[in-house]
Amino acid sequence: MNHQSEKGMTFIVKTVTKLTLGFILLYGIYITFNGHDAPGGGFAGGVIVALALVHVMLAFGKEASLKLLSARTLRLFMATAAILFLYGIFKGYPKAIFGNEFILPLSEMIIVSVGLFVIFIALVLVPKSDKRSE
Amino acid sequence: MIEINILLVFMIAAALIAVQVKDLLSSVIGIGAVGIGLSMAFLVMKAPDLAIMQLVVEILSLIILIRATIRKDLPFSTSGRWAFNTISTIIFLILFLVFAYLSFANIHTFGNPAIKTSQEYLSHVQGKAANLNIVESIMLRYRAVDTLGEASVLFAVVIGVLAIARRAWRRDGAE
Amino acid sequence: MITYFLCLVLFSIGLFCAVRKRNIIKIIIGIGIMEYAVNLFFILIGYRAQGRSPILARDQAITNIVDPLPQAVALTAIVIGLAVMLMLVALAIRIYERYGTFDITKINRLKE
Amino acid sequence: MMIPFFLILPLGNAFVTVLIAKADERLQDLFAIFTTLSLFIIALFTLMSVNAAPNHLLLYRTTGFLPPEGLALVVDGLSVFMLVTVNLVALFVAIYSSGYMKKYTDKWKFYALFFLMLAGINGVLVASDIFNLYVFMEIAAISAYFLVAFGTEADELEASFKYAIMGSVASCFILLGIAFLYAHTSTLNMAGIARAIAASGATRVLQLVSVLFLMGFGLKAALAPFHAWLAYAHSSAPAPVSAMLSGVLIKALGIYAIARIFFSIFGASVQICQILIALGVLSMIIGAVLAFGQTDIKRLFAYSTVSQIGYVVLALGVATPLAFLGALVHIFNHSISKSLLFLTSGSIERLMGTRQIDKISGVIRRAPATGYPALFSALSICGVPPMGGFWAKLIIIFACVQSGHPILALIAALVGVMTLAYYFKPMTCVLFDVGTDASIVMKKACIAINTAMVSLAVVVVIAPFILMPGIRKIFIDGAVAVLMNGTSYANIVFGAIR
Repeated sequence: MNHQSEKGMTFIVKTVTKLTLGFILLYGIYITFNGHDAPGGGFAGGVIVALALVHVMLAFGKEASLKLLSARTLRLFMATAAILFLYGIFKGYPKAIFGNEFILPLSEMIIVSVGLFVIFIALVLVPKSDKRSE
Repeated sequence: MIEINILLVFMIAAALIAVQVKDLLSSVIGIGAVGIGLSMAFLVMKAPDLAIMQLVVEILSLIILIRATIRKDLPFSTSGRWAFNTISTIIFLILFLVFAYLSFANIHTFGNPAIKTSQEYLSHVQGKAANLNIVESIMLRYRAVDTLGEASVLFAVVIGVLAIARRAWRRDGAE
Repeated sequence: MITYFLCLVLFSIGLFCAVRKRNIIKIIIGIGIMEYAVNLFFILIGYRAQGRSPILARDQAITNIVDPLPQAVALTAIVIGLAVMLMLVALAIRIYERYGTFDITKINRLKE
Repeated sequence: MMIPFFLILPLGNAFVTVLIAKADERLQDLFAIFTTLSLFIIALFTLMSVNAAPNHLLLYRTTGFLPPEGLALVVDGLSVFMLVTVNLVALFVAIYSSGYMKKYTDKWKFYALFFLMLAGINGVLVASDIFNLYVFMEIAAISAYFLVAFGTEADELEASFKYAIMGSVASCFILLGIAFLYAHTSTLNMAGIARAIAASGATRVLQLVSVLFLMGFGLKAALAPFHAWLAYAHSSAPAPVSAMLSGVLIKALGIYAIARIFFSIFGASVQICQILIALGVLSMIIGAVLAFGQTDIKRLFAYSTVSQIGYVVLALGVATPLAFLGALVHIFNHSISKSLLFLTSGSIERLMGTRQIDKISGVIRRAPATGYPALFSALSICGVPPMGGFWAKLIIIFACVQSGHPILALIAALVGVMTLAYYFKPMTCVLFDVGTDASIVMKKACIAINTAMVSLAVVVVIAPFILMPGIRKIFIDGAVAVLMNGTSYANIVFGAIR
């Protein structure tokens, strides 16, 4: 896994990934925002989006996906979403409580997807690539 | 409800395999089977939210666990007081199960819950054009602080994993 | 009753694994099984025979739903369980790099 | 209402710290100190308003819903006592870490985890719902596991892993107990549970849940049979983290939770009190015995924590107003003194490069800003007369005698003497020049570290003044009243809801 993930997988995998990525992301977002009427919600949608990101990373390699989403971007996304979440819970109520149906799932989805993606990078890829230098 | 008992027996069998098998990868596959059984049990117990959640969580933790175990193994060995410790643990567990079984007399029988607090949610929800998914509306409205805690736990894990994955922890030249 | 009991048997198996096994990964698996069992126990105590899932419909009144509160609680508990699992695996990976073993009895630099 | 700020400020600080991770470190330091300072001021204001409030209880309803279906944040006398203590210690630890954590890379990760832990502790103290308490406990615990491993050295990882395993098993017990409670009472609100239990009487399920909670929270509080992880975790962690863990974390997650659940919800029965007394005595003796012969100062301080926590639990088990007073004074005193001891041990390690007792000498001459705080805090914990620890132990011993347990009083006095004995060696190292002088090369002192230690030492020295009637009335008597009221907690909370 580690050798291929540095350069990315074969042409077929890359093409299929390009075709399916949009659908997986769309499904994750659908699950996120459909949570108030049907099973689903921010967390489940977030995990699906995270798996889509992991999918891209496995297909195209670590460098390509990190070029798309740099560590700085990931950090900014996660912190902003967390602050938004905090705001959504402790803002003035009850007049604004109904806006939470949009804010809370969205921010939870971002926290979960970015967070799990970061954990995946930290646990699965970095230790192996680091081992050579030690 | 015979389905849930069959599923539970399946989960117990899978858990025993996961605990007792020597090969670590098989053990991880075993806990994957337990997780899938749990997901199906949630579906049978009319909790579709949890079934979805359990499925995606299971996939993620399997990936991470397989990453941790791959090509690493450990021969089985027993130290001096292995038998004594195991037997005392089993005695403790049997005592725990007996006491738990006795205490079932004080809680409702399976399938007849006394839905007190949740009745309030129902009366709240049915009056208004609110969320149809009650579990989601509990998570996002009534018990939103729990959800905040949940997000914070995840946040802590992300920062913590980044923190312990650092290679150079001591600053050069400082001090 | 037997359903509750089976669920607690699952919990005990996890506890046994977490307490008695020497391999770090086995210990993590044991804690995972314990968490699964507790989550399932929450759902079992909220189940109503012939109940419906706690999702209402706009045009009809539904009365016999299962208890939604344990489901919300278990949802949070699953996420916390995932977080604990990730944390333990991250620590285990780093320990393997440092000690070169998963055997908890050999990881005892602190006792000396 | 100021209650939600106990969550908003630390959580917001953690999130914003991640946002400004690459900014100047001084900015992060200032931000951290500012946040903890404002938390402490808010805690003091809350103390005032709790005393002014009817029934001495404040209630904030989150997202606009009332219990039992919504979650409320509740602050009463006991909570606010703990809040002041926790945030006082956190303030000095934050000042200290701005200097001490310079030797580690990625300071922002430390601050983020530190404030998540603080948010978790504060959340445990203000939670009014038992599952909410569990969630906040997990935030604090998970951040603590990572903070112990922050240096990523082999022994830190090992200590963190063992701590994490024990903590996770304990959390599973607690969650199972919560599930049984919900099955029995059909509510998660603490006041609601208290009412339902009072209506149904003592039952088997209650005994099971009590055992599960005692094991779970006892593990978190490092009571005697479950103390093994504490010495590893508290001695391996970076010094400010040890101070936080030993000073406040085990008290908030362990002692406070035990007091709240067993006294306010279950209504402490005679058996529970006897079990608490037994656990307390066991912890006192085992901790003191194990502390003898330790050559690592941090390990010694960690075992001393086990022993001192035993005093608190013993006093809770005796369950008279005087005993509660002793327990609370001891909690406050031990929080500040033990935090200061761990902070000074970090400073000694930083200056002299060692933690071995026989290699340390003449701290008070070489580095007075480290030596005098170490001396005062050690004296306070040993119970040398004018210091706070003496009064706490004296009150506990008096309470034991008064309630007809002279043997317990004897044991408490004996363990007090043992405490003095095992602190004797580290104190001589601090006071006098012993051993090889030439081998020690002193490093340059740091202003932030010295400021934190000296000012916390001032607090330790003036700590006995909390027993003065005026201060005692606002600070401690409310907490004693909460513990004495027992299950009428439910009526007070329901009164505030209406």
